[in-house]
Amino acid sequence: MSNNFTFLNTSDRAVLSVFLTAGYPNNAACGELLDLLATHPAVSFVELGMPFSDPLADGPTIQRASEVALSKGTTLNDVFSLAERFRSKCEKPLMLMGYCNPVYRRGVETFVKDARSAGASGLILPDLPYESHHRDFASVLDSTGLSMAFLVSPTSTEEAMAKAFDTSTAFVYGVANVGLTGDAQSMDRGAFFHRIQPYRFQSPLVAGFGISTPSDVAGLDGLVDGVIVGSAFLRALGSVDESALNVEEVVNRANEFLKPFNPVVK
Amino acid sequence: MSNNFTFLNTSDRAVLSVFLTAGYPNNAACGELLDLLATHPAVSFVELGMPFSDPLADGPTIQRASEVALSKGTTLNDVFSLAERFRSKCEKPLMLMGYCNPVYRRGVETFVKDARSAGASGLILPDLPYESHHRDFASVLDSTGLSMAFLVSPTSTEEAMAKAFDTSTAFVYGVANVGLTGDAQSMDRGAFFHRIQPYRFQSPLVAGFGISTPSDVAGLDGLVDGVIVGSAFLRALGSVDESALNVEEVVNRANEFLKPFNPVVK
Amino acid sequence: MHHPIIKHGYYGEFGGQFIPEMLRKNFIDLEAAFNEAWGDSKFQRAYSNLLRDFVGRPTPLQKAERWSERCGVEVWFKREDLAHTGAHKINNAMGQVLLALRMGKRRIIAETGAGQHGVATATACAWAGLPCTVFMGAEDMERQKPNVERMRLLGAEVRSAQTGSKTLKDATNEAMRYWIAHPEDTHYIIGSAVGPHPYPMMVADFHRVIGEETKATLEGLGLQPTHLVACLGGGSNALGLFLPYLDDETELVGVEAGGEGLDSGRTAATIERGSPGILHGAKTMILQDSEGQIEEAHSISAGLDYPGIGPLHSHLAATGRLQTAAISDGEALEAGLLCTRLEGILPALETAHALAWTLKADWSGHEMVVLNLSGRGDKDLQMYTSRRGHNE
Amino acid sequence: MHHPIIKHGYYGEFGGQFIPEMLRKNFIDLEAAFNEAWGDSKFQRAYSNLLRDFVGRPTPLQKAERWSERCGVEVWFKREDLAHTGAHKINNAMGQVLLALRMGKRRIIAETGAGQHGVATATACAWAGLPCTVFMGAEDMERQKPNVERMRLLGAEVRSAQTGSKTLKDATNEAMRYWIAHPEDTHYIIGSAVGPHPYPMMVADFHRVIGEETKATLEGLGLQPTHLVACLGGGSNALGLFLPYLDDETELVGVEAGGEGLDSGRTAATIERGSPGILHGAKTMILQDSEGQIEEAHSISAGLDYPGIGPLHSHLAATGRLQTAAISDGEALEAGLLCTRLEGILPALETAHALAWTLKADWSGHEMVVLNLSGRGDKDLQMYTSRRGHNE
Ligand SMILES: Cc1ncc(COP(=O)(O)O)c(C=O)c1O
Ligand SMILES: Cc1ncc(COP(=O)(O)O)c(C=O)c1O
Repeated sequence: MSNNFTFLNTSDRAVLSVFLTAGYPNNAACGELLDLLATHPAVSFVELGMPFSDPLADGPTIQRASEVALSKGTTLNDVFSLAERFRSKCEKPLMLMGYCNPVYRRGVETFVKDARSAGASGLILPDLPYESHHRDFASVLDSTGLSMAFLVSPTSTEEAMAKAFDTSTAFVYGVANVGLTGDAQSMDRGAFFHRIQPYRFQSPLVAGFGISTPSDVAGLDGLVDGVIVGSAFLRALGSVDESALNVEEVVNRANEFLKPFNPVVK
Repeated sequence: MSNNFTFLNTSDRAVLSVFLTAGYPNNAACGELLDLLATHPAVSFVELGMPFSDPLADGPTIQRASEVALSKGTTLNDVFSLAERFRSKCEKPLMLMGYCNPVYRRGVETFVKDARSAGASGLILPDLPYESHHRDFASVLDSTGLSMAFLVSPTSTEEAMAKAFDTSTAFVYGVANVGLTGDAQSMDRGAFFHRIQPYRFQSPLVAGFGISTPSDVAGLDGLVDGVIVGSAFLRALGSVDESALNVEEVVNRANEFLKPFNPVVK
Repeated sequence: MHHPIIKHGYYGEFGGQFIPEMLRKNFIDLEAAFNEAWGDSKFQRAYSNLLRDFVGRPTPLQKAERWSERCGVEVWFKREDLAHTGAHKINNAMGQVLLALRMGKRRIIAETGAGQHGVATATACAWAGLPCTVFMGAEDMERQKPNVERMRLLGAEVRSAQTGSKTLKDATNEAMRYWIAHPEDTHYIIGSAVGPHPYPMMVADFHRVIGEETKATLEGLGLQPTHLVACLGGGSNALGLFLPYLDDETELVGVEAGGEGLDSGRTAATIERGSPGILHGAKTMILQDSEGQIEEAHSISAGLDYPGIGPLHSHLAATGRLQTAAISDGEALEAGLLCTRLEGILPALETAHALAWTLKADWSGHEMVVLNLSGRGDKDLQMYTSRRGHNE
Repeated sequence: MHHPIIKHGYYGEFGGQFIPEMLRKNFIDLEAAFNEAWGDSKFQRAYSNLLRDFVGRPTPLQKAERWSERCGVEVWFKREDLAHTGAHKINNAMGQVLLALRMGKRRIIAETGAGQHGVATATACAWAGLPCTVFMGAEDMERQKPNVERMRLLGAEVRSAQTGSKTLKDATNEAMRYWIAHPEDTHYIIGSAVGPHPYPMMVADFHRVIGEETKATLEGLGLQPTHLVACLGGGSNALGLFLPYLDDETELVGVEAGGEGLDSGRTAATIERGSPGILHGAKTMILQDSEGQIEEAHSISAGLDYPGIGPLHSHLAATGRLQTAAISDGEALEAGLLCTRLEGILPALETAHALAWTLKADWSGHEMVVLNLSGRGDKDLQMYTSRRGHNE
């Protein structure tokens, strides 16, 4: 059931999802973190970031994580290996999140098939236009059973909101921020997620970008089906200074970070 | 007879004249040099340079001498005092040579009268135009009896040559060089001084600029009434380093320099 | 859309809008505003008056006698070096600032590499009284200090991009990110004919005056060029010259920065050595590795040191309408020095690439070449000086 | 002579030819050649074509909106900063090089202070293929290294003047001396409307295009300026603007460099603080001591740092036609910074003096001012930068 997010619709409280960058802080530690997330009761699903040299929708934390991962030689094959490892541990959905260029570079069909074999559930490609999705992705996604999530943001037009719910096969990713992942811009989240409600149709709604505390999550209760915590999770892992990197310590920190989320999410 | 140069016309060999900058290498040494020149048998008359900040017709040696003299505070009054000292020692003609601006600054009439009282015979102002001479100098020179020397050069037109002989009341200063005082440019001096001959009329002809050795003088024999040695004389005085300046030594050097000229000039 | 060459934001297979949803509305608004303004004779008049009175247009089209003699072919220079701030870049900056004022925007952002576009934008903003933030790679800020100072004197804030290679590509990412975070009040002035639709065509349109003036002058003289030559950074000076000639027989030549050599791995020759990909919101030719990671470009000329190129250029090259060539760092330096001595024009190092090509090309002698002299080389003095020292 | 204002090389009591006999013939030849060329429509055509195609003329006449608002009066900028090499100086250099070619001269010499005239002359010579030697004070060479490099890149030889104050005045002496030593094959291009007749008028004539363009544009708009303002170094940019207006009612304002203050002893305000005297072959206002020795001028702006001024300016000031004022180093810097931020134009420090005056003057608000924006300030970046740093 790893590629079907309808379970989100049926739960009465928002579920928690965690984003982490493949290969960060290094390949081994990332594997351990995935193991933790696979078994952690508070975590309903996971986004695995595919590092890219020019991540223009990401804030400083995820940018930096991509840079570290790439500097350690992380490749798409590494991403897929990590996905496989995760899949071997659990049935939770796993989204691959990244940018178009590396996907097109591998070839969309190859990429999707490889992703599917590795056990991924779906894709989030923030810079993928709808036309390109229809032309290049739709049929191969269909035939492999991989799903796709599109974004809506506070600046989205009504049309764009309708389209996102119409087209997304995983969930709609609601950008809970004016800005980038991890940005601490103030905005009236409630107002935005209220504005989305009329367009909700079929696809579940998940909020991400700038969600970092249990109280952020509580504030969205009733408005969304799930939340994604990314930058805050990566920041909680602490310094990535290689010489000081202690995998056990990193995993402990992740565990600590997740603890307060237990009560607020299903 | 100090303001009359007709004696030049009557001698059969070129006489020697020496140029030195007032206040160079310092006021005292300059005074001693004038004493030497006053009594030296080879020297028929003297040009005393009035130092100017922007001596654009002068080569490096005289430029430098002006700079040194000015840096030691030499003023026009100092120039006149030196002239007085010279006049107290001899009857030889003394020309004051300089640029227009300091003369106009003092006031032409005042300047000429002061110069006359100090015992000067005449003026050489290479940057004085004929019109300015006529308007500003002619009558006061006339009334004081001071004379004036104008230049002719290898680029002078025929008109200019005629005018120089017509207007000069001291002598005509023939520029024996393409270039500046002291310049070592090669030119056919003989050709130039031959070209002048037809214009010679009334005023004697004296060659200057770049005359430095007895053989230079010998080369002009029969073509001019006199020669002026300037840069070469100043150079012969040696270093002007104040700490090492030894007036006696300077005067000795001047004497040494003049020795070889004895046989060639009257 | 008034450009028949574009279909839904694409030039053939290139172009598009590969942007996150957070920017979509900005692009919808921008495209509408630009199309409306561009079709409005009042906007057009304000823009041309500004080009005339502030920028100094028309720039001369000069027959370069001694350069022609050296090349063995008639070469004319389109003198963009005489435009205010010293390069063509100001045409676009002024156009977009006018557009931003019309859209009621209250802040301008821009990215810059060598600082030329940053200076042009800061200049336009000073003129308009708009606050301006310029993003610049930390590395580039270090290398191009005088331009950083110029921007600051013009009242702009210069923000250093600390990510990635800390150069132009990263500054562009930062500018996009800032725009994502401030979508309402801010307009982003991209510095070349790159980026998501409508930027490539809009920027090119703000530069087409270069080609229009050229065409008008030459037609006045009864002349028709056989070749148009320009250097390719992002491609704006080239398109500006080429646009009015796209449907003519005239050959179009884009000269890329070969850097230390096409096969050295240290090059910026995007079309010659790159492959199709997606960068800064558009599908175009880019320098990338087998994983699809963007590679650092390398050129002695900071204005050509970019791993992408405008999508229209990719299309024109793919369809054979645009001929490309690469010139190495050394060839460009020598050509720049030669032009200085022969013509009394110190060209920008960017421009020197185009100049170098005219020296090397195989001419019959009957051609007539117009070269876009895209900028002056005062900013490159240091580089030229050490080359001259080295030659002597 | 075609200028009724000159009589026998004099403007009233000022002017003349205070030169040694060795240069007389050069001046006779030069005057004849210039008068003949200036009256020849072929020469005129060649000169205007060159100004159009190489220099980038006409330069814009721009209404400076934000500057006007700040001054409380309508101010228009005549944009000489957009001329090739960045200042008006090139008009004269091109004109004189054309004249030198016509006279069959085979070498050009020039003096330079900040290097602007040197760069303009080296540029003109590169264009013409004539060897060029520029004399520059040793002190100035040290202070203005980038311009020394620019001249060298243009193929000129730069010779250091080691005498006197080792600045512009001494470089001028050296150039004259070189000419005395090489009278036949060499033409000396003086950089401002100074020196012996016919230079002041010839240089002014080669710049009068500035005023002619201004007049033509304004007449086309039905406008008549009440004030023309320009900075005074040697006075060439000022005369270029003023000449066509000499017989009009328009007020002429020349702004001198006050340096550290008119009474500080460190000033370059020649008309305001000088007295009549003879310098570089002409009678004019100069800075001199009681002995008639020329004093060193002092200004933050190297192009105004000259103890003389053109003789026509002295005459116009003496007869009340030209109003003068002095602006201090600090006022000029601040005005330059303000113009950069308000108008997007980084002015030369020379020009900044004229700008500062428009800020200070007592306006009713009904005047219309044309200011000669004589050059761009890229060369002065360092100076502006440290002032900005100091202000913050
Ligand atoms: C003078 C000059 N020419 C060319 C370029 C390259 O840009 P583009 O290809 O957009 O014209 C630049 C960029 O800074 C430039 O400054
Ligand atoms: C830009 C600029 N303006 C003015 C001047 C002053 O010269 P002039 O008074 O001859 O115009 C200079 C001299 O270098 C200059 O470069």
